[in-house]
Amino acid sequence: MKKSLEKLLNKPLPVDPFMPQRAVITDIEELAPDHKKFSFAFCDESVNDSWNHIPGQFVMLTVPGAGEIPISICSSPTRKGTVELTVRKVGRKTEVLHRLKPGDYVAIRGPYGNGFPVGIMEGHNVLIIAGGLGIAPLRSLIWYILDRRHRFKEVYILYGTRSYEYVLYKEELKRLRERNDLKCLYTLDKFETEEDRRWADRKGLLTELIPMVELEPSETFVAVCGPPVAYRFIGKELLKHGYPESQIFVSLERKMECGIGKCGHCQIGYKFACIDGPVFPLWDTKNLPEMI
Amino acid sequence: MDFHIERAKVLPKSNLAKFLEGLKNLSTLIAPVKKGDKFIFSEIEKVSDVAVNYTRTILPPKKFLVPYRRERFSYSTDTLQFNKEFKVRDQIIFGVHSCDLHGISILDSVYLKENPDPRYLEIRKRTVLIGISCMPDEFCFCLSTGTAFPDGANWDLFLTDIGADYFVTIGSPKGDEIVLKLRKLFKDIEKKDLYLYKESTSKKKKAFKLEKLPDLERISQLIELEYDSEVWKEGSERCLGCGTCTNVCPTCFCYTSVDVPTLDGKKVKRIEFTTSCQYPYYSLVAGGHYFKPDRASRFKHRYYHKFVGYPYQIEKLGCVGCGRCSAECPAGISIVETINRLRGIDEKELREATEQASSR
Amino acid sequence: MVRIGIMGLTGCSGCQCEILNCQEALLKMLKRVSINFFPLAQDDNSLEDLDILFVEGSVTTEEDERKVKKGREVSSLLVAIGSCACYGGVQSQRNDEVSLTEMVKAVYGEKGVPVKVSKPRAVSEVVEVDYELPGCPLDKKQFVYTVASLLSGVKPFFPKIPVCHECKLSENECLILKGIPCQGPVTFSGCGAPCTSAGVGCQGCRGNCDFPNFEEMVSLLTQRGLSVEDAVKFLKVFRGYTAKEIKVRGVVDEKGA
Amino acid sequence: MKRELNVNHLSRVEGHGAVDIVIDGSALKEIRLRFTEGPRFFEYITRERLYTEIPKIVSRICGICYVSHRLASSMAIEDAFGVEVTEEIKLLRKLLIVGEYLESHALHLYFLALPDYMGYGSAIEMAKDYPNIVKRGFAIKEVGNRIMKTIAGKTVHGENVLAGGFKSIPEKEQLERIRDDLYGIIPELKATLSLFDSLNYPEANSPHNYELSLKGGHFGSLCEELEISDGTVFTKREYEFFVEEEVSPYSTAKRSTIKGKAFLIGPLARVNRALDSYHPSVKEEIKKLKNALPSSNPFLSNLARAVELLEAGFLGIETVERLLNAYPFEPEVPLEPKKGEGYGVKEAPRGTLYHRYAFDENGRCIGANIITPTAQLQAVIEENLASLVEKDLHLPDSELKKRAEMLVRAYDP
Ligand SMILES: Cc1cc2nc3c(=O)[nH]c(=O)nc-3n(C[C@H](O)[C@H](O)[C@H](O)COP(=O)(O)OP(=O)(O)OC[C@H]3O[C@@H](n4cnc5c(N)ncnc54)[C@H](O)[C@@H]3O)c2cc1C
Ligand code: SF4
Ligand code: SF4
Ligand code: SF4
Repeated sequence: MKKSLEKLLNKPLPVDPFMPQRAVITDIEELAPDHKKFSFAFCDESVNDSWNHIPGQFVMLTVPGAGEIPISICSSPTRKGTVELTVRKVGRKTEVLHRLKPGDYVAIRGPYGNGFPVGIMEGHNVLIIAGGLGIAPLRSLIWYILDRRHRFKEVYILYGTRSYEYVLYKEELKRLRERNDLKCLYTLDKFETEEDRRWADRKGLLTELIPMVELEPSETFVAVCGPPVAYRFIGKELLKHGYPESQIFVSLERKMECGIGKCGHCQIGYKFACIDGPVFPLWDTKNLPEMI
Repeated sequence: MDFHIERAKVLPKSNLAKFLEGLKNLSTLIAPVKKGDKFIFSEIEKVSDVAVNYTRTILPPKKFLVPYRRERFSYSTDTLQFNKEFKVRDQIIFGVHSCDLHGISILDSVYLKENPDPRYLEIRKRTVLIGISCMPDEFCFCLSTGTAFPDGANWDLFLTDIGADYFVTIGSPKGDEIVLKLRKLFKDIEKKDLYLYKESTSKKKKAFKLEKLPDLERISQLIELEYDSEVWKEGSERCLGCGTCTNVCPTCFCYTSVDVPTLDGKKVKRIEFTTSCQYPYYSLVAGGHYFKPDRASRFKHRYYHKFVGYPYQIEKLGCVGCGRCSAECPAGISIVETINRLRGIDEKELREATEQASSR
Repeated sequence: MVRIGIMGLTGCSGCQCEILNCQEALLKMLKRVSINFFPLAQDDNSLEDLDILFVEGSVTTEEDERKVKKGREVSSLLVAIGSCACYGGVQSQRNDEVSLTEMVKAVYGEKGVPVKVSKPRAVSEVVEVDYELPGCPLDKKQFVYTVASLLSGVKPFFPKIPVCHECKLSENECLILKGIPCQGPVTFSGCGAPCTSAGVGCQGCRGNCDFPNFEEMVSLLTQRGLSVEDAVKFLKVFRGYTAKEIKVRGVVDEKGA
Repeated sequence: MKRELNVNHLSRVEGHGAVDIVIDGSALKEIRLRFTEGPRFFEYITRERLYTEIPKIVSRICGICYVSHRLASSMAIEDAFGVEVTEEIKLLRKLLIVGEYLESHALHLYFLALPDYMGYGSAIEMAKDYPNIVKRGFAIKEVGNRIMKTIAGKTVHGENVLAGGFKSIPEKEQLERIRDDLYGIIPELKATLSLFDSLNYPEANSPHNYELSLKGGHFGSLCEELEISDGTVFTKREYEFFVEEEVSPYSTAKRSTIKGKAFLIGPLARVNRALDSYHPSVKEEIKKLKNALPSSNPFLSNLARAVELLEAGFLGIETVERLLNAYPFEPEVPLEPKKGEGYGVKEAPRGTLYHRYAFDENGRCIGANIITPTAQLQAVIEENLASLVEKDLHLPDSELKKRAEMLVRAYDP
């Protein structure tokens, strides 16, 4: 028998990676229409203590009766004790999740995926670009950076949504804007209400904010997350302004059933979004033509 | 137990039925049987049903390692207690061809290397694989994929047809044990047997129509470079998107899982079922966005995954040349033809390339 | 108790029979649901205040239309069951070929029918439909799964994949390859491919799968002895109003050739 | 005083029916049985379709007796093309019919009719007090369903019933399973017969002008001749000559008559004729009945169904045995389309039905006529209703309505 196979077959049965941990909902915050932030605590204390993740990673969340969904972790690993997820109501499973109340059980497994390369980002400028719900995984990164502010150089946050109503983490983002150790630029698609005007720095697309960023591109790491259609334009704009493609990281969404490279649904070209991503350098888009 | 060490034995064909009977007494026996004009792997009740000289089964033996519909676990709705109910039995899969053995190797890599799946591991541990040699038909191209012969043993026993007998190579302690238990049926190898065994290799190679074989050298790069080729579009016009090609493939592993509540609402089962990248919903995400929006992109994806994805993930081609996808496609689309057209190579060049490959 | 209703419009009652054929599951179901409306099987029926209403049959008469509209009003969820309710059923296969008056005249003569009729329509053409369980008749397992899911407050999940999926996984010899006309590649699975398993080609009773490739389907059927015209008619039988999606590749060429 | 009774939605009958009764003083003025079922134009949608499509399309006329429509149309097609199927195919068809009868009769007896006699609104209610009786109904139905599923592919609208025979035949093990199932339910069938013999049927003695059935009256018969109770025997080709159809002014079902008069079809008409041809054990059981057969009480249709159920059990066993002896056999005979006309008749559980088709030389249908049991029952039910109402005029409205409903249900139109 082959050595490699012998090694594989002689392993003892591993901990089941498909088996989630029971958790209880501790808090639910309504962020915007159809968007809620859920906080969870694992029923098993030891899991709570040992929980650690990298910003940009995601979990597989079992919604009782409905099934499993991949959701990015929006809390920062620097703040322990709870796992937070922000979920938009879009379909079968998220609908059921949105009906749950604090105290209800769910089950979670993870964290999965690679996350943003925070280690190599250290010592550089960071430009964070978020569109809509894309702010969720980036919120994790933002707080990670702010809690270790000294390790990073300049930080920019660009955030665009439909309208003020759909701005997520409103209070947090307002307070960020008041800080002087980072710059925030916010945009909205619509400029209809008074609130819209008060909130946004300008009306229009996220891409229009990029020229306003005053950073040395070669010294900067960029983290992008947004709706699938936005990537192409954001990527083009960033390249135009001289950001190196190996320093631009995009977080992608795909259909996922397992989160651990077994179900195949998340394939992007030859890569799996779950184990090779969901964060990819923009360079990959050349190899993975259908990525964006 | 006797101390027993042996590399190979000879099983006279006349003893085959007894051998099978012996296997059946050891545990559940699975082997190819005839169904209509085709063959399928099936649990054996009467050993006389076993078809030894088959070319290919409709579905690969994969179905006994990764059932097409399987329960991952169930949980109670009120307290969310998880419960695994699946049972694993000992099984012997007899009569597996070389390509399918290679296919199982690929599944092993997928399921056991990164994030090993305990269910697969348990099934795999309790499965004995007994291979058998075969002759190619017009759909086979395992010579190109390098899977025409079993390599460094992921099998327990392998039977090579050498005329009046089978030359039985022993690949694992489990295989050895079987031979030991049924040793009355076997003969020791003689020089002529070894000669015939060696000869069988070239005999099989010669049975391929070389000019029909695809050239798979540098296929990964080729497919990447031909990303925008018209060949994809032309193929996809005929493709029905019926998923047959992936469902019959020994290396495809994609699945979808659904949580199915029971009627009393007290329990939920998580069911996983085999799916195909050829189905539109496969790449559908929230907001109605299809990542593989048209048939051409789905059609192309299969080749992309087989010839670029697998090499990236597990360092092997994802195709073992079994020819099932071409033999079963209702629209008659052939993987070999697609590759040849992609390559755009002329006949002569192709022959030279494969002759070289086969003489290696 | 969840209140459900089962209503029959113009159809063969086969779907309602299949529901009665669920037997064991039905008895289990009755622990959690009360059947408030089911004229085929019980006397006291009230079409009021329902949680789920299952509707069988196509909308063909004025009475059908009135009934289904009322049903929609009083029920939170409306599930169309069977191909008549989902697509219009076999009775709608000639909707695009002939006029209603012609049909009435041919079958009933000059006197006509004593009720007000329209061309057979799918339920969704008249009222909003929440879920569709196609099939002629509907599939028992899918019905039970749908009820179980809805009782748990979850929408059922039905990927619209082709019948070939279930056919191949049942290890049938492909009928198309054997020269027998089969609609498996363009038909919405979920039935478990009973027809192809019995050696009869799929007749398409469950309607379209996602993005069916009709051009190739028609061309395959013509290679198996049907004329283009007959192939299209074969495909049309159960597809009702969705039959207009059937496209034929290079019609002129194929006729010429 | 004018009384008007309307049962607008007959429940527990398949399809949509309504009864209007108008009574003036002490005389019945008008009685109307209306079928409000939407028309589906089967005679028209079959036109221009290939013969291979016909059985499939007409199968959808009725989900309960689809086997009958499929077989009648298949036989009509075979007739038109001048082919005869083999003995084995006929046997397999017979077995299929056994399945159909077990399913349909059990459904009717236990779920549609029995609640009336036991005083319940539905079998679901009845199940609470009499779970075992309902379970027995389920058990019989289940065997019928399994037979249909095994032979036809599905329980309802199985596509494996075609002109020329079948595309495939069941495996030997499956046939053996059917045989064992059938042996298993014989006691249940006997119990059904005695249960339905013990019920209190309303008195109604309305001798029918004519009774019509296939010759001999046996439900499993595949013969091509028909028989009227006055002794007339005719072939299926003469059907439209004897049974005349006219469009009804108030019902979507057409109305048929023989020699201008209403006639009875269905279980009672059949059993009245077939008593002598039954299996000895069935004859034995019939002797024990307290209700006498033959009979002209339409309510006894239910008893007739129970008799046929038992006969179906024995016929089934005999047929499977013969099939097993002949195993394996060719599933179909080849068909060669040609121009012409063909006829098919068959005893459906609720009565005789008739199909006629004309084909062009390519085997496309150019004309069809289908006479369903419902159409033929229209007149006789109205007639029976009239005599029932006249006899029971004194009864209060609700009771009279209930009687009327029970009567219609006994016919299961
Ligand atoms: C790595 C990753 C991180 C994500 N992070 C977040 C997050 O932080 N917040 C958030 O709200 N959403 C997130 N999503 C998306 C989220 O998983 C889907 O919105 C969710 O699965 C939809 O489930 P549903 O059952 O409600 O929708 P469905 O009713 O199943 O379908 C609605 C739509 O969602 C698609 N869909 C179904 N299942 C999945 C799936 N497993 N993955 C993706 N799409 C699917 C369907 O194809 C359909 O188009 C993330 C997805 C990925 C892959
Ligand atoms: S891709 Fe086709 S030939 Fe290759 S292994 Fe899969 S089924 Fe066999
Ligand atoms: S028989 Fe029909 S359904 Fe089955 S694989 Fe072939 S085309 Fe598909
Ligand atoms: S195989 Fe086709 S015709 Fe048969 S039940 Fe399924 S969808 Fe209907």
